[in-house]
Amino acid sequence: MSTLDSSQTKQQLERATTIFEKGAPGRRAFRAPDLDVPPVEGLIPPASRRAAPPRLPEASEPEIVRHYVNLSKRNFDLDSGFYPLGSCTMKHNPRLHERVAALPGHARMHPLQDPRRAQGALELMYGLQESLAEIAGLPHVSLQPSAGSHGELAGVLLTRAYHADRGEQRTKVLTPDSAHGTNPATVTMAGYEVVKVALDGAGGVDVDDLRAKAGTDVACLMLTNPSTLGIFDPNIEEIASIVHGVGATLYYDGANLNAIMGYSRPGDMGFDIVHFNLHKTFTQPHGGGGPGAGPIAVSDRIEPFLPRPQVVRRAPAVNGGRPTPPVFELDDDRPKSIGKLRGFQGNYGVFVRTYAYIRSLGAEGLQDVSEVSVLNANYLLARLREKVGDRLPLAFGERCMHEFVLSGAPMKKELGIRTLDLAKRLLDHGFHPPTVYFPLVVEEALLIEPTETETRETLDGFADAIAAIVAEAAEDPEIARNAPYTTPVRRLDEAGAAKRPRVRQTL
Amino acid sequence: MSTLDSSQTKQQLERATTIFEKGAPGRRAFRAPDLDVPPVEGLIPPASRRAAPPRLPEASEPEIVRHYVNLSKRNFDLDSGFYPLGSCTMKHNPRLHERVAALPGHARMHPLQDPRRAQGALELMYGLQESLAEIAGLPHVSLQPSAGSHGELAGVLLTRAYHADRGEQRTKVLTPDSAHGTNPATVTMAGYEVVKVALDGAGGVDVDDLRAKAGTDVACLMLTNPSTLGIFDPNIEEIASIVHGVGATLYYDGANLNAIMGYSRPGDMGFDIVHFNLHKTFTQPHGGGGPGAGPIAVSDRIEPFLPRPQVVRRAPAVNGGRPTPPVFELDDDRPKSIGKLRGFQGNYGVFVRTYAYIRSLGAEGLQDVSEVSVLNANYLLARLREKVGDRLPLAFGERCMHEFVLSGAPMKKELGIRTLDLAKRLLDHGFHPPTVYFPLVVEEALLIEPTETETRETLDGFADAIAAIVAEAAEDPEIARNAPYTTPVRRLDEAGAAKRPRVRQTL
Amino acid sequence: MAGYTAVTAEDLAIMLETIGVGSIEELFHDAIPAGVRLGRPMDLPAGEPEQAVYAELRRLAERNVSAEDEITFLGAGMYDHYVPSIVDMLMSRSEFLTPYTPYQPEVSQGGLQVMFEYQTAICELTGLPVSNASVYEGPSAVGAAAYMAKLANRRPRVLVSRGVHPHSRATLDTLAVGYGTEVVEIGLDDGVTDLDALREALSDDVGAVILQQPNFLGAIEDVQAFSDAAHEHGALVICAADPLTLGVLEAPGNQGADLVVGEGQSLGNRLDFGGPSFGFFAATEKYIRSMPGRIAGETTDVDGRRGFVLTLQTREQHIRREKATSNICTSQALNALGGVVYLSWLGRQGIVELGELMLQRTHYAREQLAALDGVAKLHDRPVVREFALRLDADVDAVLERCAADGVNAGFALGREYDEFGDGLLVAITELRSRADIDRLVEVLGAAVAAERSAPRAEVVR
Amino acid sequence: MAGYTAVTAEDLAIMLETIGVGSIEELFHDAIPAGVRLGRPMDLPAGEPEQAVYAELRRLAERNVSAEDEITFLGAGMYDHYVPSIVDMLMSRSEFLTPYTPYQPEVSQGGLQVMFEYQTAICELTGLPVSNASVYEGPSAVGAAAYMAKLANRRPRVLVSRGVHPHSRATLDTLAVGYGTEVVEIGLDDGVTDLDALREALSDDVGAVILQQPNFLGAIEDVQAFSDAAHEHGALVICAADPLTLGVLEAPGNQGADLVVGEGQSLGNRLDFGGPSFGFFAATEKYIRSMPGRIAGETTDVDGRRGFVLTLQTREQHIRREKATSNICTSQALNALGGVVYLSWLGRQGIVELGELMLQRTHYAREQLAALDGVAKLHDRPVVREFALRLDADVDAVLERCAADGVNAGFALGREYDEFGDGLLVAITELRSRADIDRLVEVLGAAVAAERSAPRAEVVR
Ligand SMILES: Cc1ncc(COP(=O)(O)O)c(C=O)c1O
Ligand SMILES: Cc1ncc(COP(=O)(O)O)c(C=O)c1O
Repeated sequence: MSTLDSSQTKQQLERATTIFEKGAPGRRAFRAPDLDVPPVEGLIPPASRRAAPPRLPEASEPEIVRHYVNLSKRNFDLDSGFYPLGSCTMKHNPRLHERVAALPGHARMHPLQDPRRAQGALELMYGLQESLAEIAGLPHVSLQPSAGSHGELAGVLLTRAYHADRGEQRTKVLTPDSAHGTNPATVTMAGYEVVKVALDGAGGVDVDDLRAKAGTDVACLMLTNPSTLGIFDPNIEEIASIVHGVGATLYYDGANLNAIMGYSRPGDMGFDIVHFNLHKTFTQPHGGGGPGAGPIAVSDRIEPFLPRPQVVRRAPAVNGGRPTPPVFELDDDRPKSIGKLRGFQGNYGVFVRTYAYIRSLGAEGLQDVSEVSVLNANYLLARLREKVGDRLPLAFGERCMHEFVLSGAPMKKELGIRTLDLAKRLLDHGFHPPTVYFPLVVEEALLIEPTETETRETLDGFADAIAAIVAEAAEDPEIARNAPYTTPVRRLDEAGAAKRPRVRQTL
Repeated sequence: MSTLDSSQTKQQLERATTIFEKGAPGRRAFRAPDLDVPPVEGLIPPASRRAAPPRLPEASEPEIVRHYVNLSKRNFDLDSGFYPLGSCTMKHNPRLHERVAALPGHARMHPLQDPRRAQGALELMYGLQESLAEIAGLPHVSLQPSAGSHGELAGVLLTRAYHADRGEQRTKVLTPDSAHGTNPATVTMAGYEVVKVALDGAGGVDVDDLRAKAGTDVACLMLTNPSTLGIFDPNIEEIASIVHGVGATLYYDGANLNAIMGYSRPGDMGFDIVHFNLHKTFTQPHGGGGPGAGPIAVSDRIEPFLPRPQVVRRAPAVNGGRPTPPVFELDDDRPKSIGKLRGFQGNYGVFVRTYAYIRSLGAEGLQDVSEVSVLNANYLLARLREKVGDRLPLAFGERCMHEFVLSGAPMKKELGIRTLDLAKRLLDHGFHPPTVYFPLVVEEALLIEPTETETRETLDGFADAIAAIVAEAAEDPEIARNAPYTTPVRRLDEAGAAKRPRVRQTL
Repeated sequence: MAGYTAVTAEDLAIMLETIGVGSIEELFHDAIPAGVRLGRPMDLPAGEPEQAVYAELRRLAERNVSAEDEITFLGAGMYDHYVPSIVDMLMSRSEFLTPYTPYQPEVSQGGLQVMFEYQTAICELTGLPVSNASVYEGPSAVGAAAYMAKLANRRPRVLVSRGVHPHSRATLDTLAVGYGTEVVEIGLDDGVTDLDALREALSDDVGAVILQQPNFLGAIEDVQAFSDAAHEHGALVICAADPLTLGVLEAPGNQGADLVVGEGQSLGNRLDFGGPSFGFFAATEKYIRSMPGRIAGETTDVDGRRGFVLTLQTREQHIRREKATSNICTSQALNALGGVVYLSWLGRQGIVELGELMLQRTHYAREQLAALDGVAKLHDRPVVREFALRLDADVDAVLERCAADGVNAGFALGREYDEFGDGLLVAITELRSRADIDRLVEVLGAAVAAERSAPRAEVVR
Repeated sequence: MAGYTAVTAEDLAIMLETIGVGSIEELFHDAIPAGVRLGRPMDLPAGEPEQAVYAELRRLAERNVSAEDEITFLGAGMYDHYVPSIVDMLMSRSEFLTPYTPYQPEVSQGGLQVMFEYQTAICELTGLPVSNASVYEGPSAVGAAAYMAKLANRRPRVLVSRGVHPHSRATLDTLAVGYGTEVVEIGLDDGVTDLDALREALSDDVGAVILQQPNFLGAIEDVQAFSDAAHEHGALVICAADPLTLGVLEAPGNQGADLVVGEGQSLGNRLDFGGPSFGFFAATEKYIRSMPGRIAGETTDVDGRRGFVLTLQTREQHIRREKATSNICTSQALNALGGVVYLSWLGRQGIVELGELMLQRTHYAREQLAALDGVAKLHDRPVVREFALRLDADVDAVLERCAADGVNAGFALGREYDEFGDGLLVAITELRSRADIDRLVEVLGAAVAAERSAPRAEVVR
């Protein structure tokens, strides 16, 4: 048997060409509407007038479509396969949400429309605020932040405003070693100093270390719970009381809320502020890196400082005996507000999807989400322990919440392949690898989050693939070390890319 | 370098499994709305009640999505590559058309809505009728037929009604050897006898043979022009006059209208009936085998027999001085009509797309379509003659209209590979092959139709691929004979499939 | 002008030179005789940019009152069901939307497997072992079935129940003229086909008998009795069926039908003002080589991999030409994909639950409506999702009043049945809630009352 | 309840056994301390089937008056442009819609190359050599730019023009409190930034100056003069720009701007009541390692194939944590895809043609409106696609009257600028035809006239 080139796939044989390299001078897709007003020359002063057209692509519509459709085929995606990227909650993205978000009454709605003519949008946002408040166990919600890290920033700025309002100047924010990188980065951007809290032997916060570091110069503790180790901190109540004891706020990184809906709530744990990742827990598709939304829910003491505007409901007026429907307004008159974190009212299109999701599932459905996400994670963990437990042991404890961390250290030592190699080899098996080398506290970490929308068959298939790779490496580690083989491109020179960055095409 | 299995692609390694083989008992996507009326037992008599649920798939929504998304990736499609399938006019399918067809005012419109509340739909259909009449040069249009072959059937039944109305009983329909299979099949279904007309040396109708066969027992001549050889019949006027001379009707298979819009019209050539393939000339996506639509345009003498209902416009009434807008109606009161060819008013969703296309392009744009389709075909022909003209000669003449036929006979003889082998090897080059072994009058035929929406670069690439395959075959014909290699499956056992047909899954 | 072509000035120069002509016109003038050249621009509106075409199509859409704009009980062959979002999403994937009929199976396994799955689902629903991959739509499927019967037994006559959709009967009449079959209608008796009349009309000249389940008046037919009678005379039984009722109704294939065909719109396809949707066509094993249309079959490739192909192509026009079993070529593959995705979404239990929901709501609606003054059942037969009433008032006037209240009360049977000039056909789907039904009861009740008390006006055209 | 889980009874039994627990609850009770368990169902509405959720979201959509429902001249940062159908189609392809940030480049070349192409287009538009792959949106991009300036030169103060979008200024204020930068506003003079005031406020303590092109009042700023002044003091120039005007306006990067950022919505993104859209962020070479956000870079694979990766990741939070140049993680990849597809569709000539069309229509509208009684230009500066008027009548009342006639006349400047309580900001896009503009002239003229003649009513809340 002979092929075009037996060692390469069709995609591998095609040299990547950009849209700028396609087309030809004079080609076009767009046709402008006719000029229907009398033309006037010189409307732009010469110094401000662009001399030559920007060198955008020149291509026909069919060329553009084909270019991007073919590019799309060079992506792995959730609608095609298992994507157990830990901490990212790669759950099914219902297409209903895309349908309703595309309704012109939502999609073609101007953000500055008079609120009296935007009652549907405001009602939706208000309803979503209420639902998120209930899920978080915290009474007040701002939908404004654009993503998780933006929510974190909001949270730390709220903390600052809270302390300032009380006349206090605090300088430190505590966060454990297992925290996501956005936590410390946020702290810096908000002008605080990061102080790390150690973990105890079970992967939870080291309560003694916390107690030692929790002074009156501490503004806030940022905690992810369940942590990025997939562990619900057993000392959560004590932690909260220590932090409260020094007058600091408690920030809850809600990236992992998928594990606990209906079972436990940040507010009930004593937290002041929590962010939601609507693009994780609430099915907003990730889009290859956004959009998302990072609403926050807060306690009463934080509420006065929430960003503006807030969506509020005015009590239905009684109009000649007949009650009129409630009226929703944008309240910009918030004297203690930290202000605005972005333009307009937030990523409304994401709110539409989340609202639809919460309405589809209801309380029972959301609880089912958490139950199955934890069930699936524990099942996959059990399968992996059974098959490769010696080479890829669980980093802490015996069980997990919705995700878990394996350590690739024994595998590296005994078989000579790293977690990275395992990950790359998984690509040849048609699986997206887990998150790797995070959290930092585990050597050669693999953070695996199956989510609730996967079937048992898929989890079994994934466990089998991991086992096969480990077995293969025992025979011949070179195979994994040079993987992947079947992807559109193979291992890429990342160091070279960073050294002499080519971040745009030379036109 | 080692891969999972170095000789097979990932898709080749996956055994095809059907949706019936996925899922598990009890899984589901659908949730029924709550029963909101008092339940009553025994509403269906026991003998008519289904005893056991039909064994439909049991799968979750994510499973269904993944199954079909992955299946889709086992298709070659026009948005991904060149698809020069002759006689099929695989031109770009604008997404605008999908957008407008999905507007609820079109998509969720019941066909039996009172015409007074369906004025938009009827106006659109009326407007489309008018446009198609102008393009065809024939004054009356019925949109009803569902595809080309359905249009043909309509046409032959109209012919029958026309002759019957004149008290004539004719028995034969003439059609040339190069005709598409639907032509003779239609003739049989409509109760006529097929009489073949020979071709002359230039690929046109043999006028002498036609004259010999055109007797008063002939009901109709069915002709494709430009023919499936890509040739505009130079004797078209004489042909028409011979057929008219014996009182028969002239049916124009309009599958190839893409070649002549704005340049020549069936009506002006003397034809009585023409069908359009809206899924060819007018961009309705082919959908992997439909839907399409096959409207017909007819001459005055055929008009009384058109299917019912017809969309008509009632002259705007003058209402107290102010003219009211025109009113569109469905006219079912057509005493001589052949009746109905299908339910309701035809494939309206296809009409919406066609209407949008004609509005987008206008007269100038449609003429441009024909110009570039002919230009592209002749350019590709020239490139191929230059490269492989000896092995794959043009079947007739020197130039072509929008498509052309090469003969693989010399290639077969000299290199030992057949047209089929060439076609299969093209798959490895990422091109869809042309139509093969049709028209039947050319040995080892390749019918190539590039369409107007392809770029010169693509045509060049295709010519290069053909040349490479021919050159490769000169070295080693086995390569092509065993192609393809890179497709999800390789050559399939079609004979076996037909011998012991498995046309459904055993559940 | 808007367009999708890509020839730049430079392209044109190179291409003309390569071809060896001086202009594009030359290509046309060389080929097309002067006498049949148009010689003027076509008389069509000028081309417009995308935004303008979008605006125009929106304008037209807004001149329609769609099922999105009113509470509709219109059915009569097409039904306002909820189309799940995954159906739209999958039907609009380029890979399913834009290929041709799968002539090259190696690069068409997606489409071919979908056909195979679709055929499996249709077989299971209809209770028959063979299905093709789709025909155009319902009524022409009935015509195609009668043609197949003709090819199978060459008998000169078919009997068709008056309970079969009027469009199916009309289509049958039209097509039968072509293939030379006489069509005889069998009347109704209290809402269902008159079995005595059927038995009387049967003879060994009858090639097929045709009924519809549920029939056009919504009534459940006794398919078994029908089949038994027909088979006594060696006639084929063709049953047109509403596939979405087959979760609760016995499969006609289990009641003796030889062919089960029908309109597939209710399976995840849009209303689209009547099309495109798909027709389905299933048969007993015996007719597998007489079927019209594409059929996908399972096979293996040279390496032994499972695969699918278009099979039994010797039935088809492109191979057999005038001897083909049908002229059909392009059919409704994409719509059939919608159908099988919908059936997968609905699932084994879901199709029963949905059927049961329709059944119960239909019963509720029928009883509530029949209890109104001036409203009575047209027949008393069991129904599933549609039923017929008689109004003691002018039906068109009542419908007009209801429409003014935002309710489309159904289909005026007088449009198709002279004998039911006072008839109204009301359809129920999962989208019509009890509240909607109650609203219909209110609005229709008021409309009938108003019409009965109003002095009967002259009919003005 | 509706859901997307797939655990059957059989699955559950097997899984629990494999895990070694008796029930799912056990997993939770073992892990979550009793004191923080909820112990009751959440108080949320019950789940609903897809059709009901669709109906609910449609109900809400219909309570909005969208740009589909009126003739709108509302702009002020987001604009009602035509979104071409191919943008929707490509953005909804699973392969672009559903992946995460491209952490595994071997299976993410599609998304990575899109980022690279997007960066190229943004560089070309802005006239700068470096672009990231997107930030959240416009106003926060301004805040992020000021933070970058802070990291770059550690100076304590930024100057911001009052012509910068009020939301951008508000966001800057909020964020600057965090990173400890003082924000000083520079006023306007006859519609554009007061250059004298700017020069006066500049000092070597100023880390950056921020302007907007065109500014919030629609006027074209003299970016070069601004840059020259700022650079004299070593301050960075941050220019927020409307990218769709950059076919006709000089690229700010060619006029001395060090950073060009802004709101990308006008590039093929929906209005979506304010988001999601994307922010763009471009810089001179010097700042490539100080940028926030993802950056795609070109490289090769082990076999020498061209490929793309996320590069310069040592700037980022997941590597550098508290030392990162920004905390941004998830940004707006899909929206940026929409942006680059839109720019490809528009093309090299198209962006000029579209800009020219807006320019001409804007001029026409401005002159026609300013000729009305009681209406005057708020400033006389050159504009591109938006302009400010003064009304001799209560602006809110005038807007209300126009709305009643189906016209949204624009943005009441008093909502953001106390000094322009009589101001109205009117935006023009390619979707607003001359006929639409004429309609606005008619309706606004009538509204102003009516308000001026009406006895001024008490303001009732
Ligand atoms: C634990 C945790 N916190 C915060 C974030 C940041 O969220 P975003 O990407 O939405 O900014 C992530 C995202 O991966 C996360 O996993
Ligand atoms: C020349 C010609 N005539 C008729 C037809 C039949 O058209 P349809 O497939 O629409 O029935 C075709 C389709 O391939 C064709 O090429």
